[in-house]
Amino acid sequence: MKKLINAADSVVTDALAGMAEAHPDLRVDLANKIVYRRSAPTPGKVGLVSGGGSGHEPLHAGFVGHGMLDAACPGEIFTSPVPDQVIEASHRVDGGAGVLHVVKNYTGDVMNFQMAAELCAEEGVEVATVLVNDDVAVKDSLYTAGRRGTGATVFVEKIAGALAETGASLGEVARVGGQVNTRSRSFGVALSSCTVPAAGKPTFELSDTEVELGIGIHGEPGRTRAPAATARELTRIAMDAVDDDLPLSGDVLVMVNGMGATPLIELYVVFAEVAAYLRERGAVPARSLVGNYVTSLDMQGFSVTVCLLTDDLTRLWDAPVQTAALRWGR
Amino acid sequence: MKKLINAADSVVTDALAGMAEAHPDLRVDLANKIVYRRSAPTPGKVGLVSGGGSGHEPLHAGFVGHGMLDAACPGEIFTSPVPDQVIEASHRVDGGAGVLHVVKNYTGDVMNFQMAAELCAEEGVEVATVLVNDDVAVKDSLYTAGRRGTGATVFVEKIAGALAETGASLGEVARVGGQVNTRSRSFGVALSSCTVPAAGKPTFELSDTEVELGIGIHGEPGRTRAPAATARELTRIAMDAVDDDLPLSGDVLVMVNGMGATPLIELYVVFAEVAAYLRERGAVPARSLVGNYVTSLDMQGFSVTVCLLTDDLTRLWDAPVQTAALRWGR
Amino acid sequence: MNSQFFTAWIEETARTIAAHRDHLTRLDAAIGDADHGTNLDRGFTAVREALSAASPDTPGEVLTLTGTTLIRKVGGASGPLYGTAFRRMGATLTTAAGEAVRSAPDGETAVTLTELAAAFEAAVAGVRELGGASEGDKTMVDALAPAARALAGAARDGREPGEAFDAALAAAREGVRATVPLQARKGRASYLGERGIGHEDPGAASTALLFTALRAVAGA
Amino acid sequence: MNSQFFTAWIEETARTIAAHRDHLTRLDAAIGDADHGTNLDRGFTAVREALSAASPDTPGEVLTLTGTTLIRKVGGASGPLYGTAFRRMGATLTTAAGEAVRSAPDGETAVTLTELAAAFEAAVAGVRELGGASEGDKTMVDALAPAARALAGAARDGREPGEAFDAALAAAREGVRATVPLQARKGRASYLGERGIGHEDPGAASTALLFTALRAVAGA
Ligand SMILES: Nc1ncnc2c1ncn2[C@@H]1O[C@H](COP(=O)(O)OP(=O)(O)O)[C@@H](O)[C@H]1O
Ligand SMILES: Nc1ncnc2c1ncn2[C@@H]1O[C@H](COP(=O)(O)OP(=O)(O)O)[C@@H](O)[C@H]1O
Ligand SMILES: [Mg+2]
Ligand SMILES: [Mg+2]
Ligand SMILES: [Mg+2]
Ligand SMILES: [Mg+2]
Repeated sequence: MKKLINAADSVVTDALAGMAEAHPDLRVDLANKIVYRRSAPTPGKVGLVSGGGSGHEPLHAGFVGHGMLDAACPGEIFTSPVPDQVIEASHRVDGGAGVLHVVKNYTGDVMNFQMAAELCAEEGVEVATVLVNDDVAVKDSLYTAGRRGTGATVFVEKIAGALAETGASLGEVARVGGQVNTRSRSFGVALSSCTVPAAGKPTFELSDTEVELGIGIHGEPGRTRAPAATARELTRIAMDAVDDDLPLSGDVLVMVNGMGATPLIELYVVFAEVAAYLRERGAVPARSLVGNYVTSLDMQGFSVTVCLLTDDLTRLWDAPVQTAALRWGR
Repeated sequence: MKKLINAADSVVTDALAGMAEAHPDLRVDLANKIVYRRSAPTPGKVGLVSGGGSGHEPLHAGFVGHGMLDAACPGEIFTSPVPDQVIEASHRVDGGAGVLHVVKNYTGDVMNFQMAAELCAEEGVEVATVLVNDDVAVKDSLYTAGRRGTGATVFVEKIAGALAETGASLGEVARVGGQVNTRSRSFGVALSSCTVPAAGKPTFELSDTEVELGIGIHGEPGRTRAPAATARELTRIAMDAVDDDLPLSGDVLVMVNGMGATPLIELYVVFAEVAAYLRERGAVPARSLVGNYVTSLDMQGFSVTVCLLTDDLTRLWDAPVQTAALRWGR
Repeated sequence: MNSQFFTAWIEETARTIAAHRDHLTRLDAAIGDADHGTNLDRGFTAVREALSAASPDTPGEVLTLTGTTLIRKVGGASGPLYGTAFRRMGATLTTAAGEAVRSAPDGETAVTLTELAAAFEAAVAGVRELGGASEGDKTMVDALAPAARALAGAARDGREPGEAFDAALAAAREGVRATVPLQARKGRASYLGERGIGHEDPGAASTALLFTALRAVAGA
Repeated sequence: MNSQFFTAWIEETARTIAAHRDHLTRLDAAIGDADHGTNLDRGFTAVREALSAASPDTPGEVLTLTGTTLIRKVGGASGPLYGTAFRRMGATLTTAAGEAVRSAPDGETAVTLTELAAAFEAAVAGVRELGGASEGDKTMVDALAPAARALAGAARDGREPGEAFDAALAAAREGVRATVPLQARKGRASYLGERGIGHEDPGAASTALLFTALRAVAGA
């Protein structure tokens, strides 16, 4: 394993120290591992807190800023944050209108955020939660921990964050977050595993002629292994899985997301195929992101996330955002 | 080799098709392989044209837009564009105030842009050229092709682009571009090689205990091979090389750049070390970029680029920019 | 079994987890996300520090502090689950001790095997409530539940602690082995569907280590 | 040597380059950026299309179109350099043909060995002017210059074309071999400093292929 790190157990704090230097608009509490807006709390505004294991950068800390999150709680690599972080972050961004927790549906994330939410409530901070579970690779059944939260998290954070800036209530902000999640689906493909620093070697091995289909964002192997194929073929597999679960039509927000070690040129190749797929079905890739947004350390591969837009959602998507990783408008 | 591509020889055009779908503000001429602003030409404004081999995304096409380039000419993978592309792009963005070519110092790039510039001049388009050569790994001597152009290209394009938006003359825009180049230096480190799609295998092999120091952005091996080391040690090697050539002081613009397959979390770890290094010397990382900006396909590693700021350069750096890969201000 | 005993148990657990850290992480790499050993080692390292800083002087306090520290330092699925397990054990022993004090006014708070078995039963209940897993879902419950049952059985049969811990450890290990052929229904391994079959559950494996440590401390 | 001959030469060159594409790219991987074979193959594929579309009917036009097409399609260092080489050859032959037409009013435009040697000398001059490389800098010049000299010598000595092409090919190949121990002073390989020593220059290698093709066409 070769990585640009100082030690396996200091990666997260070392990287947070770098974020603090690079982004003067952010405050980084290294001891508590919380990243929040320098201006927090915003009085009267619902505070948005998200978090999860590290190793998915820019998620979540890269999305803290105007129009999106108020705070992020990065856990250790691939390990959800602990309740203390979430509680502390919730206090710091509570402007009196309550706090929305955006939680990806993993057993650990759900339990730690739930514990935090209970303690926040005891301490007088009103909390609502949006659970993101967009990954169609996992069937949502009694026999699994339910669908995983992946790419749609970015959409939920952006759109709920935009609504929060308008002064909407906690209920409204939570509702739109839930709506985005309900209208979103993802599917991921890996060309390689990732290497967790503390583990020191790749989580799984893939030969040069194989890919993993339906992977998550923690180096978990996918649902099936398949022969390597062209970008076109892999995109169709991903899009068919999405379309089977949520028929695609109308204006669509699409993200073609790199898993961390995928060159941007390849993501654009995939995006061209995604757009072609949508247009064949009469859907329109009305808004898009192409890049590394929800990564899995040094995994090669991509995921595609779609959200069926409404006029309101498009407006909120287009609203200004000023974060390290997503910026537009003023 | 596994890559998200359809065929080795269609990567560049397939990716450009994706860019066209993803960025409605851009026009992509697939036949001529030119990416330019939808609004081009801007009357009275100096047009900025850059280009170079593909495989360095988001460079250059990701930097086309308000406040930066007017057009980019992507060549084949690691192969400079041909003169026709540059000539055609120059015509399309010439708003009557002339065109600045931003050229990275490689034999091929220099020759192709020079041929294009000569033909542009014959056809009545006034052209000036800024040659970027910031890579201190290569000694600038009679015995080499001279220092390579790498990360500073982003700084030159941003700052010259900002000045061009103010209506400055071709001479002024070229001068500031040259000034940025003169005040900038870079050094790169690879943890792995890259794989050129048409070549099908890694350009060089590195064991798990070695790194290459002083690499370029085309998978060329570096000047020396060294034992793998911590982010802190590798950063010091890079910064020492830079500081030896251009003593660091005052306000500095810094980019910690990923080579394409480096996770963002690692780049932030490096950035923390860069900032510490600068502060030790009494310099200040006043402005920064951390991310994948000038990549080398799927290479793992980083480069660091610094530019000694002046008040004018800082102002131009801060000026609004609206491109696919760099956005701020309004 | 007094607070020294419980402190020794937790410290031995911390050492055992540290020694098996990479093994647990490898188990988690196969069907999860390759962090289970790292998570628990980080947690129990913090627990050792917390215990030596606070030197809690009742068994209940030792285990409660252990649980609270795990919740505060581990994260992931195992943090809240193990944290809850130890907190429930702590609460059970504290309550039992309260009753013991009431019934034995000389202040004797040593824990009986029956009380310890009850504490483990409470831990199982806590984990099941929080995580929703039943036995056979391929989780830590598959080791914890049979071990707690074995302990309770041994206590009912009036066995010596050493024997009882042997039985609990054997049951836990058997529970770990039994996870191998299962398809997971909870936690990350459930995402794999049938591909998880044939692998040992990392959380069950770490649970067995709690009993390895318990046996070692009792034998000493 | 008429326009058919030159067309055949270029077509044979295209085939030879295609056959050696991966080899050239591998040479470039060692000391450059792993695209030389791909670049030239793309260029000569376009040249074949251009020649078959335009069917130029003088040797000068064949070579000028070849050069122009390479400049338009190759990019990189080798595009302008080879493009210039062929354009200079084309211009030289066109001028020579003009003189030949003037002196032989029956319109015979077949190229003599002396004229071809002069054309290659012009190619060398063009490459040296544009790229600034001298012999010994570890570039294509190291193969092109000695081959052109050998051709000129053979022409002066009144040799048959077949013999002259043998000599040129041998000189080119020797020039390629001679690049191996050199440290590059031009092009991408110069970045490597001493690490480039021990490797054959890819551009020199592709230049030798031009002469391989020339020999093959002449022999046919
Ligand atoms: N719902 C659950 N109930 C009980 N145990 C669970 C549950 N989900 C996961 N586990 C246990 O947690 C272990 C994984 O712990 P760990 O790797 O530390 O957390 P994470 O899965 O968040 O990475 C699994 O092997 C399993 O034994
Ligand atoms: N200045 C120069 N003069 C002559 N030949 C050169 C010069 N620079 C490079 N070359 C030749 O070009 C070859 C590389 O061509 P190619 O790989 O196609 O271009 P690039 O170096 O731009 O990738 C080298 O092997 C060398 O022979
Ligand atoms: Mg985890
Ligand atoms: Mg090249
Ligand atoms: Mg795990
Ligand atoms: Mg090359």
